[in-house]
Amino acid sequence: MTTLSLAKAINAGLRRSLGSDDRVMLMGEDVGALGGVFRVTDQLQAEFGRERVFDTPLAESGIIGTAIGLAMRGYRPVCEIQFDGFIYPAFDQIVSQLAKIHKRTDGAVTVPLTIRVPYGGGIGAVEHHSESPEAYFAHTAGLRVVSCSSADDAYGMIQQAIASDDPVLFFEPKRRYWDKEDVDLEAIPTLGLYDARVVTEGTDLTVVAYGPMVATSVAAAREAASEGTSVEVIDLRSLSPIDFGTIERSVAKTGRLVIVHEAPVFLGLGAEIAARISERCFWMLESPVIRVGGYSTPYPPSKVEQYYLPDIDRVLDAIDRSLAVQ
Amino acid sequence: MTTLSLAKAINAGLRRSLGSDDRVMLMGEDVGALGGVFRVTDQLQAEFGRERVFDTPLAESGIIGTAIGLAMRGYRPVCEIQFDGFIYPAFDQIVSQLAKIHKRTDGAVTVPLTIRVPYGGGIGAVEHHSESPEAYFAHTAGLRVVSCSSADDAYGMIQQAIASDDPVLFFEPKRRYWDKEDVDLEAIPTLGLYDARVVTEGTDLTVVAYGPMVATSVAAAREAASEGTSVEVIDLRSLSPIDFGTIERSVAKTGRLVIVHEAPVFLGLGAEIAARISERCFWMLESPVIRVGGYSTPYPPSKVEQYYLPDIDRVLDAIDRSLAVQ
Amino acid sequence: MSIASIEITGHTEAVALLPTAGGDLVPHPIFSAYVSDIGDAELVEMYTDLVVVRRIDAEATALQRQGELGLWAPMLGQEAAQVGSARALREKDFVFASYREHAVAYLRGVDPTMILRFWRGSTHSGWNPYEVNMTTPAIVVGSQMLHAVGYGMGIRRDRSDDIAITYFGDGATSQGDFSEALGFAASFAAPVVFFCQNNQFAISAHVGVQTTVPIVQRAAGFGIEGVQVDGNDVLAVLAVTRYAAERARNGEGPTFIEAVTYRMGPHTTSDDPTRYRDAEEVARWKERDPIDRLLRTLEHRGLATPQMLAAAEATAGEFAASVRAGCLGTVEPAPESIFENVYAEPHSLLEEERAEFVSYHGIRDTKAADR
Amino acid sequence: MSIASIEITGHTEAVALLPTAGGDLVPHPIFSAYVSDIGDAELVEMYTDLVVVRRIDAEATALQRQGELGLWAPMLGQEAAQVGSARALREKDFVFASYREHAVAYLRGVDPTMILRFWRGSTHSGWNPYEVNMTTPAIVVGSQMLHAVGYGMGIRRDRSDDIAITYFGDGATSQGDFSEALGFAASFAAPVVFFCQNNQFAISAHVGVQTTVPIVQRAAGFGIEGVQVDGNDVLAVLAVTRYAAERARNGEGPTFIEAVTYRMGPHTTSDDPTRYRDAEEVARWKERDPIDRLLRTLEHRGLATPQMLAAAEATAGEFAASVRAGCLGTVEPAPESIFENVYAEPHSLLEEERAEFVSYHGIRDTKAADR
Ligand SMILES: Cc1ncc(C[n+]2csc(CCOP(=O)(O)OP(=O)(O)O)c2C)c(N)n1
Ligand SMILES: Cc1ncc(C[n+]2csc(CCOP(=O)(O)OP(=O)(O)O)c2C)c(N)n1
Ligand SMILES: [Mg+2]
Ligand SMILES: [Mg+2]
Repeated sequence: MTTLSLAKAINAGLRRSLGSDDRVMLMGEDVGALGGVFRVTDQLQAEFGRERVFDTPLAESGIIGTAIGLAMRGYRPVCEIQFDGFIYPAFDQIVSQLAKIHKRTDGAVTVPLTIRVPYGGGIGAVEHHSESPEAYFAHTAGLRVVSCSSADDAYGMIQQAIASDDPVLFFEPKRRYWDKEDVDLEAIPTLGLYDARVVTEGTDLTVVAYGPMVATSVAAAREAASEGTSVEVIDLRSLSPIDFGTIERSVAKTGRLVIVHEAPVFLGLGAEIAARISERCFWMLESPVIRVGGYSTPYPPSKVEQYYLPDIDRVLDAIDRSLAVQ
Repeated sequence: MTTLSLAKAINAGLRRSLGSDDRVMLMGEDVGALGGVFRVTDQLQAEFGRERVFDTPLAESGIIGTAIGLAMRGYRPVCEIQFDGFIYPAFDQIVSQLAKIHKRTDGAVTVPLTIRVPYGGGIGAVEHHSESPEAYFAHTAGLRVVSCSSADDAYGMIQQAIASDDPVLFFEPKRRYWDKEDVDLEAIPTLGLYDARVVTEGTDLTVVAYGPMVATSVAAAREAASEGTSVEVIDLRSLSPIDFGTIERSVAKTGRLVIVHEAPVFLGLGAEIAARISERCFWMLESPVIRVGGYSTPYPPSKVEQYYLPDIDRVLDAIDRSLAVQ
Repeated sequence: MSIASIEITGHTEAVALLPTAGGDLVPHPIFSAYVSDIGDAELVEMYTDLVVVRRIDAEATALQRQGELGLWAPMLGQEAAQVGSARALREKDFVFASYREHAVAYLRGVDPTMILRFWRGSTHSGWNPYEVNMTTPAIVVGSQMLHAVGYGMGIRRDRSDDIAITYFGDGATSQGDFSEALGFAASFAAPVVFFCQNNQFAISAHVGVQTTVPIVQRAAGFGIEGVQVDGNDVLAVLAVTRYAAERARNGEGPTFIEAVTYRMGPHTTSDDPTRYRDAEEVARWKERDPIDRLLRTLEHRGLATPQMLAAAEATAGEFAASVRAGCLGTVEPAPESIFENVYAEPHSLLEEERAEFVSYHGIRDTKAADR
Repeated sequence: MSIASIEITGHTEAVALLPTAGGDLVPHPIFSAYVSDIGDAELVEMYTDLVVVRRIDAEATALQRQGELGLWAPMLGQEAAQVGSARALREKDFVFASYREHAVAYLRGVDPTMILRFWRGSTHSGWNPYEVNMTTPAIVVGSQMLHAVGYGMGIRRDRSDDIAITYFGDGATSQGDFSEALGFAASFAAPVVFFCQNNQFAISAHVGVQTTVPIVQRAAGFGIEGVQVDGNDVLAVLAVTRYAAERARNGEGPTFIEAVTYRMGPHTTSDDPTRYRDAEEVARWKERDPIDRLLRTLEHRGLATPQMLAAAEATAGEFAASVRAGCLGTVEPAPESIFENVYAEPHSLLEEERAEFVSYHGIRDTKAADR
């Protein structure tokens, strides 16, 4: 066991993937000498050389487009998009190419490409540095979308993502980069990359969250417990596909569901979860599924971001509203 | 009253906007001499000149980016994106610029820009020509998204979209371009651009659809009626914002809801509608909300598209399944 | 322009080797050497290629008219640009094409029937890219060049002397992805040949809408060597492409080729060129027909014998017949194929949807039966 | 390169007017004429501008260190490029900047305090673009050039002699949007000045990662005139920008300017340049400091009097003090402001969310009270 921050755990996972598979490459803006603006690729260029860990020109479409070509040549590129808000210039290459090439070629071409995206708010950043664009990609057939929430899990997940033969969008909750946790560097992940995980068991209500909102939800559950409410918290982990089985089993037990994410509620991941659970658990739900998330506004200036972001109080308020329905 | 195809009705609406406001401009690929690949801008360059209706270089990001600049200079550009699948190169300009400039400038800058997008399948086209990307934009705060379903409505809607001071994504159901309807060229639209409309009244079940699926749903309702089921069909018209009031009023009456669209079900518009109606009409719903739509796959080759696209039978099947729940 | 500004100078005239008037090859100080091995036999071979691909193209257009294809993008007029460049490639080189490179596909060994399946709407591809080292049609204009550059970056890391070549049109040069591809290619010295077929149009937009200067000049701004070639001169195109390929194999990085040609037909079978270009212009280019151009040289050398011409026609006829037969004989994909190859690994949601789909269609069929 | 290829030739040396060693202005056959009106008074004014903006920049960095700003992007070293170019503009011209043009904003008349509010996190803008004819920071690299071109297209249609100028860095030239902007500008002959501050770095990436040839060459490939200027020579930058502006006003279309300078500080206050560049390089550029450069000429002319220097310092000090006071005195936005200005017209969903938001925070407050 080693105590690592989330950022260092991902760094360790990348190191392990680079070490175990010569076809793995890291590419992106400032991932080389600088080690990335969050130091997630720190020292990797020094260790694996400029051919395997390299800086690219400042062009996201170019990064993804050339990574697709590298993948077609047999490599397994891991691309870093410096911040959530800068993935959009690559949208066409991701949605019309990366997601569709395997289908287009009737399976002849696989594109084992991982796109790392530091995402979400809460770090007091300027515009375009605090967004949660995951729903755009989860709505795109052909892509897989996952998000880690803690160091230990991230260490295994990044390796699983790189090992996947499908393109994977790997969303990293940047505001949790500095959160430490014990990580077993030798462990082989027991949980599949696309499985959700119950992080806090409970019986009265289920909270589904992912990425940065898992810690928030767990804290809310703790506070609820102190007030006598038993909340089960599920870390979704995979946003596409979604492990609905785990959610259904929990709702079958609790009868109540609250979904939490930073992204705008309107057409956010919560919409799909609420729609599907409301359909499948129609007779089990004791109260309407409640969604807690960002508002239908651009991400606000950081001085007011705390009012935009779901926090413990808003999760507790949703829990109260759900339990109020008898 | 004049009988016009949907394409010609939009052409007439564009002509009227160009004629009534000198700041309106049409720009895009092949919108000039050719009149657009669907002839929606037919003759408009001849009538209004090359300065107001013009071809652009082949670059969607350039089209939207320069249109934003034109809007900042006081113009009201109407951009045509030739096909749904070609809007992605402009995604960054749409999501990070067009949608955010008004907010970014604390309201100082408005961007009255309309983006016309022929969308959807059913015309036997090659890859990238049959997509339904509306959810990406509906999930984006700062944008408005509408879709017309018939000639008469489209004639008014396109003028309202151009008159709006907010950016509007105007989705045109390309497979209905040739469908004719009586259009009153003098009429001033009574319905707001963001209001849904009940196109078929009914009492047993509500079907919500938009764009190309409205005709399909109305046909299904007709067939259901012949089997003794009274289906109410709502044309959503505005996808962002959504007129939930109209849907709720209908569900309050019918207690059952089926949502139909071509886009993939997973995180499609139906997810938001199902989530919100399941929450707001929790006690009124007699059966789970059912979504009928595309699958979680890229749009398939046209020889099998009829299996991908929702059709009358699939809508009827959903209606049967909903009614089966007692 | 002021002397403080950058000026484009130097010889920008398109390279040509086949005479336009008559007589034998026009010598070129640099490029003649690249086709010194091309003798009578090879010229006849190329002539046959040109005749064959034109016939396949014509047959496809006919099949579309008869409703057998949903759409077709004719290459009429561009045969030399495609045949000349494709003949410069090695088997292991990889081609990243757009949607109009039917002749290139043919020369890579793609069964022409398979080319048509895409346009029929029976598949998004038509062949396995790795079997012929050529991608299937790239419909999103400008999307394929970056893939070629990335592939080339991989070649370089493999220390291989393969090269990547990407085909695209004049319109595609306006896309940001094209410029990013030039930038990455230069930055990583990727062994890539950028082959632009400037056929003067992007659907209805004349090339003048895309650029005010010759497209070939674009490359220099990125530090990439550019060569403009007469795209209707199959021999010159072969020479210039061999030159570019050699540079790439020698580690000299990317080269940009602008092949100046003309789209004699409509953009696709659903286009109506009469709306945006006049007959005279088309007539002028008809006189520069790439097949006639080569034929004149063959005649000059006495190679245009009735037998040779008949043989070429015969080969073309056979291909046309097999293409037609293959097209009519297409076995359409099964409905469930929609769910195949979306992911390389199992996907829970997709499997659910597939199961529902299968059972639903089972249900519907019986229903249909008792209606 | 072969003669069949395009070559970039001609005078690509950066234009310079201020002497590097000493003495008076270096004459230039073309550009001296563009600053013939600049006498001693103007040189002193420019010197004062340089000193003031550098002080504002330093004050902002200090405020960030003290936690008053979330972030700051220092312009240290780039003052001449910004002051020289901004002084070439008319009030009605419109500036489309990136995020580092603090000096340009200052010269457009933006209250420096407002510049800081963006970096403090109190707003996404800081000023009304129409009041000073300059956009607020464009954070997405490469996003603003197309806006400048579109605005320029509008100017042209208005038959106005306004111009648009867009500022961006060396890294931004790799973005597809930049090339599309050059393409549209050329195609529509838009009255736009593309002003690239090549400060040698895109965060940690040396300009060599973006291009293998001088950035100024990029323009010619699009048929756009390019001029390279010594970005640390405030007078040369003024002259070259006036030249470009004049061309635009005369309907001669776009001009591209590469101002060669150096980012003396970190990319932003959260950057650590020691990880990717060595002290010697920085030292070398320190000797080319733009303020010292002008000062030498002022000294040569006997204008660098103690009074003048003191006056400049005093002005700078006043601005610094007011910026600090203004920053500390910032009134932060109200929570509900989140919902303001998202749309220009009423939006049902947003109004609902706003109502819930307001009532929720009412609720929470009372709750908080009885906890
Ligand atoms: C991104 C994108 N935008 C628009 C289109 C529609 N479209 C198909 S081909 C074409 C013109 C392409 O012209 P060019 O690049 O010169 O190639 P050519 O067709 O002449 O071979 C256009 C606009 C597209 N396929 N992709
Ligand atoms: C599209 C996009 N990608 C990445 C970033 C992160 N980023 C901010 S500034 C910067 C470097 C910009 O370099 P340059 O254009 O030379 O401008 P400079 O900072 O040197 O003034 C990067 C990569 C961004 N803001 N936008
Ligand atoms: Mg063309
Ligand atoms: Mg820079």
